[in-house]
Amino acid sequence: MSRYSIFSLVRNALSYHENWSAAWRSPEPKAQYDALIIGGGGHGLATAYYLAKEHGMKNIAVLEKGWIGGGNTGRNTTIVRSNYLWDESAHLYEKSMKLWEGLSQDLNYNVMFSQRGVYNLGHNLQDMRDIQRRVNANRLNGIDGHVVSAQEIKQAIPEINIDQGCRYPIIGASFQPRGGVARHDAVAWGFARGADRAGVDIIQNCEVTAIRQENGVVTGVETTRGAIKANKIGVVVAGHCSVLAEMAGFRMPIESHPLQALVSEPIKPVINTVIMSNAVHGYISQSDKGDLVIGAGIDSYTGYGQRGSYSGIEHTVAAICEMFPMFKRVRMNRQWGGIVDTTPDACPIIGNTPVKGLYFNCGWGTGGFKATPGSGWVFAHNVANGEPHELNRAFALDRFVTGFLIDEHGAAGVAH
Amino acid sequence: MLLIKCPWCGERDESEFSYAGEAHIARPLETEKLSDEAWADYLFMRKNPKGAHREQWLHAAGCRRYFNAERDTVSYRISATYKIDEKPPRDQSRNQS
Amino acid sequence: MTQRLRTEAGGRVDRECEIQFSFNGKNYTGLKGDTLCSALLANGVHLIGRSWKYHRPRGVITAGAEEPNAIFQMEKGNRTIPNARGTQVELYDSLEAHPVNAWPSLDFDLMSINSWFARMMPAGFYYKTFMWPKAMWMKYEHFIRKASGLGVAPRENDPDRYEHTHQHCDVLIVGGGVAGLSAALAAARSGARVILADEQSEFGGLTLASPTRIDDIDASQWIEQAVAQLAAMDEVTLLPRSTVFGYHDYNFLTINQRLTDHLPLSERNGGREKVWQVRAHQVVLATGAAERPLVFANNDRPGTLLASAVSTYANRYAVKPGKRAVIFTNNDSAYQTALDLKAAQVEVVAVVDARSDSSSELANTVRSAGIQVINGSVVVDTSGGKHLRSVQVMRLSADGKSVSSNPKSFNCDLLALSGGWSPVVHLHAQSGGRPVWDDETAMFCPGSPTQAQISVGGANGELGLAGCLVEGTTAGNDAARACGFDADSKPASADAVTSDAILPLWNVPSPYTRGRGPKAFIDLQNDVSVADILLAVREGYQSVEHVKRYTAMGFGTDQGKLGNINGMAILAEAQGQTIAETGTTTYRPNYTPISFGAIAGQHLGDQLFDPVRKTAMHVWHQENGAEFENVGQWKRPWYYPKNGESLDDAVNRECLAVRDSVGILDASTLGKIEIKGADSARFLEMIYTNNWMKLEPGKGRYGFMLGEDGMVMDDGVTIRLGEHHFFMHTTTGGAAGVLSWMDRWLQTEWPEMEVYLTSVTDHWATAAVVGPKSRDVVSAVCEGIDFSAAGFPFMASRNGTIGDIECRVNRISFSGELAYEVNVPANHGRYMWEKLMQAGKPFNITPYGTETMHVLRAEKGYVIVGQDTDGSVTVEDLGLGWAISKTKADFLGKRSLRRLDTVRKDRKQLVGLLTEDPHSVIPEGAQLVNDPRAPVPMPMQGHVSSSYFSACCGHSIALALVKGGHHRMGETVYAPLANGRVIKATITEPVFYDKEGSKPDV
Amino acid sequence: MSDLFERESPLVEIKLGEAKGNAPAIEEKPFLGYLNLRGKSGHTGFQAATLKVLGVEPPTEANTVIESNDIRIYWLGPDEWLLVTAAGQQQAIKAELMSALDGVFSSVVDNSSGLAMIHVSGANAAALIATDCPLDLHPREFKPGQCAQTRLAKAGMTISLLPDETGFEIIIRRSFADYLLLWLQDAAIAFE
Repeated sequence: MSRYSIFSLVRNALSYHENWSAAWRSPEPKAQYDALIIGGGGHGLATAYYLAKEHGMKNIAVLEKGWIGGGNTGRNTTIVRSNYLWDESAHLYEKSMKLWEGLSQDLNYNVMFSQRGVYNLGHNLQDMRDIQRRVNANRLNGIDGHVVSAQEIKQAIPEINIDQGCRYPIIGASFQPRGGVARHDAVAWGFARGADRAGVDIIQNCEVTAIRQENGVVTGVETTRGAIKANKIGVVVAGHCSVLAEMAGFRMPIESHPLQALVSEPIKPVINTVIMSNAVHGYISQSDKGDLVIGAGIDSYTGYGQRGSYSGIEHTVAAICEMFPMFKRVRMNRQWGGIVDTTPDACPIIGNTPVKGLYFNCGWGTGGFKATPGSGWVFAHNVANGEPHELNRAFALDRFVTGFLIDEHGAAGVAH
Repeated sequence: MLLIKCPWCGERDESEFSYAGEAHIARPLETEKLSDEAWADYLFMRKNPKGAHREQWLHAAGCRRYFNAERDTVSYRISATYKIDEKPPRDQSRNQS
Repeated sequence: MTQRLRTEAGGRVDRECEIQFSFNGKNYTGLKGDTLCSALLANGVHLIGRSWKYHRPRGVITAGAEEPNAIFQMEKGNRTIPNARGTQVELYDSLEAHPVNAWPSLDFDLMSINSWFARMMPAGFYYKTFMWPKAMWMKYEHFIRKASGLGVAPRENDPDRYEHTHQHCDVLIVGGGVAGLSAALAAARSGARVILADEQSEFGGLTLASPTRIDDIDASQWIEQAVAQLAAMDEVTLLPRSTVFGYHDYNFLTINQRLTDHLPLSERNGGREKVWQVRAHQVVLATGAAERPLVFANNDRPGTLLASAVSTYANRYAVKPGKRAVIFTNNDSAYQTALDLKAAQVEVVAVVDARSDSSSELANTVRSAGIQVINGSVVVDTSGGKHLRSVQVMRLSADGKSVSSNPKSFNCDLLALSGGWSPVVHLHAQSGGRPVWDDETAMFCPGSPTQAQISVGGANGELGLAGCLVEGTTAGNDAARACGFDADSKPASADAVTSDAILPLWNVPSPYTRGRGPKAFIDLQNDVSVADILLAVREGYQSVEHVKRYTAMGFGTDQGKLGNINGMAILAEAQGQTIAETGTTTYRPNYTPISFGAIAGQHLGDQLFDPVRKTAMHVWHQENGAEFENVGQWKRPWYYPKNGESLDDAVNRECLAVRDSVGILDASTLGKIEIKGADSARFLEMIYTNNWMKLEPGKGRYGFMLGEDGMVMDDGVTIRLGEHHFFMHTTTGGAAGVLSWMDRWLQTEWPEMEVYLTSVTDHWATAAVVGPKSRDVVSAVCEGIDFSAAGFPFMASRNGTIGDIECRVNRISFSGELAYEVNVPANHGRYMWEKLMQAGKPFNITPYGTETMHVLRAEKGYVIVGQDTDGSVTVEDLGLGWAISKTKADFLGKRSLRRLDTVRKDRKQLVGLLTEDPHSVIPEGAQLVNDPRAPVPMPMQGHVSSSYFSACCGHSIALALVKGGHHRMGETVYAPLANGRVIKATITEPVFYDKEGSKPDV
Repeated sequence: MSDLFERESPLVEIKLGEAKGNAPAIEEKPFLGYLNLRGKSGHTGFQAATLKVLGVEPPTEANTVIESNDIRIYWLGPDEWLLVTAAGQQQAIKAELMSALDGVFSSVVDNSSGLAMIHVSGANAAALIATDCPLDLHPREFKPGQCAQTRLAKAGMTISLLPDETGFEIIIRRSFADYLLLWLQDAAIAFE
C-alpha cells in the first residue's frame, strides 16, 4: 500500500497513475467481528480508525448502508472550532481540535484542514454578554479566542457590513484563530483509508435491518448482506439513530430535522475566514475551489428527506446579503439538505445504552463535523472498554433522567 | 414548502404554521408519583420515526389553533390533519369497522 | 470589426439594428437578437475563456443553459456580474464582457503552465501531497486559493432592486417549446389559470428557427400564433426570460424572471429580477432535451460545438460557427445540422457517423445534398491551438470497442458533436421523481411522478416534433381536467420523421491506451477527463457520488448539465456495471445559478430585513435624543444622552434622577395577555409556580413560569382584575412564546378549562413612573384614583382616567422605588407620556432607558430572564424559592425540580459581588475562579451575568451565578480578564440598595 | 400644551401620498373600534347575547366576515371573532356585550389601539399584496364575504375584500403596521 507524498505522486505520474492501489478495499462481510461500527460517516470511520490504532482491535468492520461519507459528513459547511461554553463540551471539542491539527499527517491523507479562524458575530447587547462569557470560559479552559470589535472585524474582512444603522448591526464577535474549515469528503476518505490500512473492513451498501440481542446483551446484527455476529456494536448513524434505537428496543431523546446549506458559483477569493451569525442566521466561508459555502437554518419539523423548506434558504440568503451587500449579484449555484439529530440540550449522546455491548454516538445536531476526530477517539475508547472516557462521561444517555444536561443552546444555536 | 390543511382554515402555506412536536403525548396526571425514568420518558423521549409521524402544528399566523397531522417524514406527504379532540384517521376507521 | 461569419439571410436577428459591444477590451458589432456568444461567433471570436484547472483554451460549445465554457465577467463596478453564461446573455448596446480565469491575458495565460504539469495533477492529487512540512499547508493553500474561482465578486453595493411575488395557478408549464406551447394552449382554452415560463427571451425552444412545419405553416409562424393566442387570454401568464430553478414539495416551484439584464445599462429602470413562488395544482414539465457531446482525445478545442448548438447559431442567430465543418455523431439528429450548415453556406467536409449504416430519410437527404457521410468511423483526436485546425478519423471495429486503420485527417475549423440526447429531467428529479435509464434510446427518462406533474416532449424522451405536439396537448388537457375544467384540445400536426437507432458511444474508442493519451474531457469547466474517472475507480471511489466528489465532475457553474451523463456512463463502463446500476447523482436546486439578491428580494435593509416594532411613544423618544436598543424586534430607548454624554454618564444621571426624584420609562413592550373565564385562577396555578387562587381582585402578584424541564422560562406580574379575569405581563422577548405556550396547554391538554386568552400587548401603552416623586406626578395626571399609600397599596391596580381617556395604573416596581405603571390605549400613548412629562417638570422628571432600568433592578437584585438566566437556572438557583408553592400538587415543571441534578446543593446560584476596588466594574460575562493562579484549565466557579457601576451606591455591583453561591457569602472570588487583569470580589447577597425594602412605601 | 394631539395612529411616522403610475392606492383607516370576542358559538346563552347586541350570531363558517348593525364581524377561530366598529363605538358595544354575556363563558376584550387598518385598492392591489403573501387572492378563490388570517412579509394580518371589491382591507397589529406600510410602499415601486 503506497504512502502518499509528493514523491509518490511524481513516481506515479510517470506510470500514468496506473499503479495507485485502492484507498480502501471492498471486502465481503465476515460472519463475525470483534466489534462492529454501524455507520460509515466521518464519526464511524474515525471510531474504527482509533479502535484499531489506539486499542489494537483489528477484527472490526464498518457497516454503511450507502456510500461512506454520504450523510452529514458530505453535506455540511465544514466549520471546525472548539470555542464551546461549558467545560464538558469545550474539553471534548478541544480534544477534537488537537486531533485535527495533526490529522493530515496522522492519516497520511490531506484533509485540507485550514485554520483560517472563525468569527462568531454578536448583534445585540445580550449576544455580546454571551460572547464575553464564552470567550472567558474558553480562555480559562486553555482554548484560544478573544473578543473583537466591529472595527477589528472590518479590518479582517473588508467586505463585511458593519453599518450600525442596519437592522441587526454587527457589534462585535468572538474570534478563534485556530478554528477553520476542512475538506469534508477527504475526512471520511482519509479515515477510511487509515482504518483499512489497519485491517478494518469497510462494507458499503450494507444496511442493518435488525439488532440481535440475548438477555439484554447484544450479539450481532442482521443486514441486507447477511447476519453478522459481534459482541460490541457502536452505532454512529447521525440522523438515523432513532431508527436504530427502535431496532434495539429503546427510545432516544432525539428528533431528526432537515438542515440546509448552499453554495455560490466559484468566485475569486474574497472571504478568507469563517463568519458565523446565530442572530441573523447565516454562516459563510469560501472553499478552496472558490464557492461561498453558506449554512442555513434548521427546519422546525422533523424530516428524513434530506431537503428543507425554501423559506429557510430565502431567509439565510437575505441574512448573507445584509452582512455582505455586494454579494447580491453573486449567484447561488446549489442547495442541499442533511438530517441532523437534535437533543434537548444541543449536546451529543456518547456512551452506553440499556443493551449491554451496544453503544451509541449520536445527537450531534448541527455541529458534528468539527467533532469528527474527537468523537471517534472517545467513542473508540468507550466501545473498546465498555465504559466512557473521562471526556465523554458527561454525555451519557442517562443525563436526561438525572437532569444533568449540558445546555449548549446559547453557545451552539444552529452553529455548524 | 409544505401545504398544510388546517382543519379550520383549509390548505395554507407552511409559513403560516409552526411545528409543535410529536402528538398524543399526554401529560401524566400525578407527576409526583412518577419515577425519574417515567418523567424523563414523558419529557424527552420521542418516537422520531422514519415514516408516518403524528405531530402537532399551530396555525400561528392563522386561527391560532393547535391541531394534529399525520405526515410521512421521508416524503413529507401529509396524509391527514385532524383536530385535537379527534382521533387519528386510522384509529377512527378501526372503530368503524 | 466586421461580422464576417454572418449568414447572408435568415435568422431571428434584426439586421437593421446593429449593436456595439466589447469583449476582452476589443470592440465588436452584433445584431439585435444576438446572444453574447452568437455575436462573438459572428465576429470569428472562438477563444473566450480558460478552463479551471489546466487553463486550456475554451470556446463556446452550446447555445444554452448547459454551457460550461463561455463564462464571462459582465460589466464593471457595482453592476458587474461574475460568471455570466454568454449563451444566455442577450446582446445590448455597449455591453462590456471580460474573460474569467485568465492571467495576464486570455491569449497568453501564464497559468496554462498547469497544462504541462497536468500529469502531476490527476483527480484528487491535493489529498496526496501538500502535507509536509505541516506548517506549510496554509502557504500551499494560499496559492491553491489564488488559482481557484472564476469571476470576481463585486466590491460595491448592488444598486438594483429585486422583487418577489407569490402566485397560484391551475397549471404551470415549464418550457415554452412546442410541447410546452401545446400544453399551454390546451389548458388555457379550458379557462384554467395557466403560467408558462421559459428561460429564453422568445418562446419556441429548439423549434424556433428550425426549418420545419406545423399545421402546414412554418414552425416559427405557428409558434408566433400560439404565443399570440395565449397572450390574449386573461388567465394566462406568459413568462419569458424566466427560469424555473427549483421544484419543491407540494408543487411549490420557484421561478427567476430576469427583467432588465437584456437592456443597455442606461435603460435599466425598476427591478432587475423577480422571483415567483408558485403553488400549482398541476405541473407540466416541457423542459426539452439537451444534446450530449462525445468524449475523445482533445475534444475541448475552441471550434468544437454541439451539433444542435451549431444549428441554433446558424438558423436562429444567422451565424456560421465556422467555415469548414466536420460533424461527428452516433445518431440521426446531427444530419439536420449538416443540412442547416449547408443552407448557411458552410462547407461540410464530412459527417462522421459511428454507426456502420445510416439510411434514414434524413441521412439520405444529406447524402443527396452531396455531403460525404463516413459510416462506421469516429473522431479520435483533434489538433489546433486556440482554435480547431483538423480532426483525425479512424474506423470503428465491428464490435465497436476499438479502432483500426490509419487515421484520416480532415482540416476543419468547426466540429459539431452529437452523442445523443438527454431529457432535461432536473425538475422532475427535484420533485421527487427518479430518472429511469432506457437502453434503447440511451437516455435517462423521467420515472413515475410523485407529485401532480407530468413530463412531455423532449423532457420525456420524445424527440420528434409530431410527438411533442401530441404529448403537450394531451398533458395540457389532462392537467386542466384534473383541476375541474373541460378541456378537449386537438394537437397541431407535423410530419412524423422516422430515424435510425442511436449507437451509444461513451468513451470513444481510440488508438491510445486507456487513460494514457491526450486528455479526453468529460467536464470541460473543471477539466475532468476520462483518466480521472478511471483513476477514481482504481482507487476505490466506486459510488457515483464518490467519483463526482473525488474528480469534481459536475461541480461547475453548469452543474454537469453537459458532461455528467457521459461521465456516469464511462464510470459504469469502467466498473463493468450497467448505467442503470451506476445511477445518477442527485439533482438539486438551483437548475441554473440565481442571484442572491433575487432570492433575498425586498427582505433587506434597516426597515425590511425584519419588522421594526415601535411603541406609541417612539417618535417622542427620537425627538428627545434617545439611543435605541434592539430587544427582539422592538426598538426600546436605551439611554437619553444629553449634550454629548457618554452611555455611562447618561446612565449615572438617569439612575440618580430616579432614586432622588422621579424618572419615566417606556414599558409598552412588555407582553400583555388578558385571561378570562371561570378557570383562570386554576389555570394560572398550573402555569406559574406560586399560588393564585386567593389573590384578591385589584391586586397583582409576581410569578415564575417554568418549562417542563423545571428551568425558568419567563416571569412577570399578573393582576387579578376580577374573580374570573386576570391580566398577565410577560417579558418583552417572551410575549409570543408565552401566549403559544399557554394556548397549547389549554387547547391540547386541558380543553375542559374555561379560559380564554387574548393578547393585548399592542393595545396598551405603558409608562413606568418611578421614584420618590412618582406619586406626585401620576396623581396630577390620572383622575379618579386615590393615590394615598393606604388607598393604593403596593401591587395594587386601579382604573382611572386621563381627561376622557381610560387608564389603568398598577403600583408595580422593578426598581425598588415607589413606582406606578400607567397604561392607556396606545393611540393615546404619546399624549399620556407628554402629560406625565409636563406634570413631572417641577420634579425634573427624567426619561430613562433600558440601561438605567437594568442598573436600578440590579441594585435591588431583581433578575432579568435571559440575562441572569440561560435556560439552565431554576427559581431556587435565583434564591427565590419563596416563589414556589409548597402546597400545590402540581404545576408545569414541578416534577423536574426533584431530579438528582436539580436538588444538588452545589448548583450555580445567584449571588451579588462587591469588588475590592469599588470603582472597578467586572465586565459582564467574566468567569469567576477561586484561584487565579491555578493552571489552565482553571476550574471555574461561575460567571458574572449583570454588572454595573451603581452611582447611587457609589460602587460597582454585580450579579453572578456561582457554584454553591448561596452558602458562600463573604467568600472571595476572582475574575481573571482577557487583558491579564484580575478583579477580586466578595460574594454577597444580591441586594445592594435599600435592603430593608422600605423605599416603595414612602 | 394645547398642541398635544390626544390620539395618534400607529402610522404617525409614515407619509401616505398619491399612488404613482399603476401602483395601488394605500390608505389608512385610523381610529376604528376593535373588539376581540370569544365564546362558544353553539351555546344558547352566547347565541342569545350576541343576537341581542349584534343583531346576528357571529359567523361559524371559517374565514368569513359579515356585517350587522354597522359592525363587521370577522371569524378568527372556532370560538373567536373580531368586531370592527365605527370610531368610538367600541366602549358601548363592549359594555352591552359584557352585560348580555354575564354568566356565560366568554370574553370581550377591547383591542382598539392594538390594531390598525389599511386599504389597498386599484388594479394592482392583489399583485402588490402578493409580493409576499402566500394566500391565493385570485377572484375565483378569494371572494366577497371571505376573510383570512395570513401573513404579509413577516407580519401577520387579517385580509378581506373591500365592500366595493376595488381592493383589500388589511388589519394589522399596531407594532407591525409601520413595517407593513413600508413594505407595501417599497413593493409599490415596481408598479410605478
